[in-house]
Amino acid sequence: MTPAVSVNGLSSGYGSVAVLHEVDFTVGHEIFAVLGANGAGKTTLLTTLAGLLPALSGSIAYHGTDVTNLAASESARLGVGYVPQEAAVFPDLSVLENLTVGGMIGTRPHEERLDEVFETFPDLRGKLHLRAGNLSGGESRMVACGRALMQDPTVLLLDEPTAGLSPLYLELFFEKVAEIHRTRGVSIVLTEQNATQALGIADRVMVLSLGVGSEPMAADAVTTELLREGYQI
Amino acid sequence: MTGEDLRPQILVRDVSKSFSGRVVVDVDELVLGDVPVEGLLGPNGAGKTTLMRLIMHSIPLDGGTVTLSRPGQRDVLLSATRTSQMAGLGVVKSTQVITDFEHLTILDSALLAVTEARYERPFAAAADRTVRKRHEEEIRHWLDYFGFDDPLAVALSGGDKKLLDIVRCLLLEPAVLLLDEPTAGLSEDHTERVKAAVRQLASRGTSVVIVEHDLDVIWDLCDEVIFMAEGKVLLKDKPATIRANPTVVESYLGAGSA
Amino acid sequence: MSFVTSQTSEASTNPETVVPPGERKGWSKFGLSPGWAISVVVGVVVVVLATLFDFWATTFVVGATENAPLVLAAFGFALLYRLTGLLNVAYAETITLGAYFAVWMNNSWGLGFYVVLLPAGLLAGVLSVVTYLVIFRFAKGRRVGNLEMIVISFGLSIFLQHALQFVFGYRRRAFDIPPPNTIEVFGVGVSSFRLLALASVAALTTIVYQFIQRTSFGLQIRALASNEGLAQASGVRPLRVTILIWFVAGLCGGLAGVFYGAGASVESFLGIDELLLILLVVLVGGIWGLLGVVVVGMATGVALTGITLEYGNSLYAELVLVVAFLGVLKFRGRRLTDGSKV
Amino acid sequence: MNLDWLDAFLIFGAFKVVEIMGLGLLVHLQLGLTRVANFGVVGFWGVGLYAFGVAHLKIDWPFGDPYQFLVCAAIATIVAAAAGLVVGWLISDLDDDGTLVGTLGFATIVVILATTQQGLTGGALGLGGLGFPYDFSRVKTHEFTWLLITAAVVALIFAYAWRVHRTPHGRLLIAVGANEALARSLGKSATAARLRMMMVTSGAMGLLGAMHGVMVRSLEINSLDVSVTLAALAALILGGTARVFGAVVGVLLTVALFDIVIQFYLPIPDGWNTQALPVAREAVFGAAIVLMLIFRPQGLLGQMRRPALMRRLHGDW
Repeated sequence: MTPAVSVNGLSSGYGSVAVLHEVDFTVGHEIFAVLGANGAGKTTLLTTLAGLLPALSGSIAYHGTDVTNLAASESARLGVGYVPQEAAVFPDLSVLENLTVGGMIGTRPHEERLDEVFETFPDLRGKLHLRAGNLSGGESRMVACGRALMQDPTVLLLDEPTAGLSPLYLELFFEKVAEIHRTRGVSIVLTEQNATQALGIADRVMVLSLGVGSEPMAADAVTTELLREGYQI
Repeated sequence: MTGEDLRPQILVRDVSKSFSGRVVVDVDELVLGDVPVEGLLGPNGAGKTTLMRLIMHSIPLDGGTVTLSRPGQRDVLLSATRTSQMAGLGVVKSTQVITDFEHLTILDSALLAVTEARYERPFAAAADRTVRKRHEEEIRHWLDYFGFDDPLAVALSGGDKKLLDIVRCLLLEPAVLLLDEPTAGLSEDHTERVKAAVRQLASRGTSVVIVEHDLDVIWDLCDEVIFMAEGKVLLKDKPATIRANPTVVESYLGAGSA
Repeated sequence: MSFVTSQTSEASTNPETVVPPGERKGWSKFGLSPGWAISVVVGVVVVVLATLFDFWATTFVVGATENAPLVLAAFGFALLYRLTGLLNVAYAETITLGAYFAVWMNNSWGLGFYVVLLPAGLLAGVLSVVTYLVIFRFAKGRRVGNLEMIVISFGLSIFLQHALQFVFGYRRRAFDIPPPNTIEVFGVGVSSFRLLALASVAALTTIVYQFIQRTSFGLQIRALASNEGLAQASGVRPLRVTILIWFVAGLCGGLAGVFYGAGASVESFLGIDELLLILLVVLVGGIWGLLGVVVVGMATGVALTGITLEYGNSLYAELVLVVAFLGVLKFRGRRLTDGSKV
Repeated sequence: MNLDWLDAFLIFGAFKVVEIMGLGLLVHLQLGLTRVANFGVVGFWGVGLYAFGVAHLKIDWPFGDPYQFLVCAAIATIVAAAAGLVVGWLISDLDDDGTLVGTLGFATIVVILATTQQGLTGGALGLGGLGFPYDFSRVKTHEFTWLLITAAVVALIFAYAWRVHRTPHGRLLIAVGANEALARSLGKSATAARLRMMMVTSGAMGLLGAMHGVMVRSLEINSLDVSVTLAALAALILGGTARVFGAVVGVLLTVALFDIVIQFYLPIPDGWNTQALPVAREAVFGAAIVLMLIFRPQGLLGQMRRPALMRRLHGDW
């Protein structure tokens, strides 16, 4: 079976300066966590995977289709949902409009998809006409995830889904991520600094350290020593 | 200048900053500069870079004060001072993103940093040589130190631009130097040179504050580390102590890792 | 690349700096919630003043009808500016072209004013899209910087102003339409034709506004304007939406041009003569969103008429308004945001 | 002086070339070095022209020429420099869009004031009575001498621009234009640098306006046309905004080509001179700006050659 995501020798960065150095990994039908401290290149990796940042070298493929340097809108149409860490909603649009933007691609009825999003995030139902820019951090993260789910993605890219969230939301969010994977059969790539939580739901893990990726390994094989080395703590 | 009391210091008091409702920095009281080199450490969103920008007043404060105190001189309220006047007071910051002046050569950049305002007036005609004569020695020293072979060319690589940024900061002879990721993207050799330069500067009385993603640089270089999380200063201690602190480890790796 | 500083090229490739709404060009608000209340209050004040005093009645009626095209032109310009961030000086020639097309169809084929109105607007819209595809999109692909983009639009504007004279002739042209009836509003006589211009402008701004607020395409436009990177990652294809917005903006500009031309005569500097006022209305009104552009545009029209009536010289009115707008721009306008990067 | 060989129109053509060259050099300092796009060049030039004309005609000076000229030209320069200061302050913390509107707005204000203040300026009718600050008895000699004097002034402007590239002032302007935030963090006041530059360049634009007033010997509202701005901008962009010689080369290829070569040496049908040619000229200038900025944004002469210059200045480093 072709892997959902395969990344080969991917280097990426801003201008001509590489932040990410020749990263390799493949993601099957699983939750794949990319761990690392700040500055390790996690956000750069996901922005490149989403097609919003051109790769300096290497390749990216989704389900065997090469998408290296394909426009982000086309990757999205191939089934890639992306939830950035910051600016993950359209602040000027209402919650409903945010979700609607996500539901513009694909053929399944809009209402059906909306109902499924409300099943996952029931809190959103009562806030449909609020301006997304006025939501709290946790709510706006739900809107962001909901928008991506409206796309009916086969691969979901989550950039630090819990950064800046209160501990209560943090637990909830990791549960939701696991639930989305389980019920929708979506392959998930998520980046996370908080290793313990991520290890709890991830199948496999890669540790990024100053732009260099470790060999991907099973989540239960990760030791604290390994992490501390990767995080330089 | 000897004794820790006589170092230039920056006092941050009740400083807060929010971006669209989210509190990014909220520091009750923080003294920077009581040891030669201090590190600012913290997970994503801790507010390190924002705090540095607030000190430089390149973004407005929501509230609070930042004061500069230098031995033998009057205190200055930095939070009421323009960014362009900071360098004159001896408060200098390196930039996080790689940035340079397009068109200007390496030597230009160095000369720009050292030129006094009176030589920069429209009709100060014969000043270029004068400026060079006054500052040639120090410019030569730092350019040679970082291995710039051809100062008459424009810096091309990201690494050269990064080093040039540091050279400009050093040439300003800062009292307080804020370094935001000074070694990101540099070779090992250059990283060592930057570290050595920082040590040398600190030993001559400059207070250095450093943010760096390569934590080995922090552990190696700093006399004290300030640990921030979610905009607040949580700990301030020796590097080894910080490194072993369960709160620090947990904030990076998650609960239960320590 | 040559004109792009290393810092801006950094920003343009770094999605983290592109995406945050605060960093985007254009204004932060597109909504109108507090705007409605203010509009209602203003409306009531206008009606009361117009009923009680002759001077105000004349000012409001003449100001609103005579300067209705300004509102429409500013509205179209604002749409484009909001989405693309480009201050397109050559928008002036979209206005001129609308007027030229209409007057040409009217003069050559004897078609009535209301018959040529829409085709002229559509043609102007198409030409607006052509300038985008041929000039601005191409220039963007060659990584031309923002300042150079403005200068390009200035050059294009000058080029069109003069090249059009070779196409449509050097002399002024006028519509060949029967003299309009005069209708009394608040005791002030207005030509039926100007009243219709006002009505059309009101209808058009409403339609376009509703199109942007209610339709799926409109949502894509707003998504792209709100957070470009995220819109693309959600599957919004920027090219289609951008072409659409250039078309709609061109349509508004072209129709405004037809009304401008019918109010006076048509010549190749018709658009550029109005541009400064349009720019000021867009930049200042834009502080309060799209509705702000409409309200400030209306207010500008009324103020122009009022000051002209009072002092007997329309140039004084323009002078006062330009100075006032520049003052507002200085103290309320958008500032350089790159100070926060160091 | 026997000037029979010289056509009077040719003198005027050459004067235009020299004048636009001067403006182009000043725009080079604004746009090429400091990256301030001035779309209201005609405003600063026009303020000088009108200040000179009004001072010359409406004030009863106790002394005659050449002192009267010198004093009035100084007034024109000072007024234009003050205008530069005000506009510079207005646009100092606005972005490129604000700069466009600010400079364009200023030019419009100048035109409006020149039109409405009829008592001073003659309004739309204009005002005659200006003259050359010397008397050689023949008009052609007068004009030719004035051309030479203006050329000398423009040569001085050139020398200044050339010098600026070699001083810390020029370095500061380039730095502010390229990266204002970084310049600030090095302790440079970007606003002060820009204001000083605007003051000097606008003052010189005003002086050129005054010199224009002497040449045409009258104030005419039609001369305050965007074509002044266009010619300076098009020439500079064609030649190369970042190079001192950019304006020189550019003006030779634009204004000199149209106003001298085509007008005098090409066999064009009668009547074209009055309508088709001026219109085509502006259209070509506009197109030149568009095409150059898309295909060769650095202009014919290319990029600023800072490393080469530094080698010449500091080759012994």
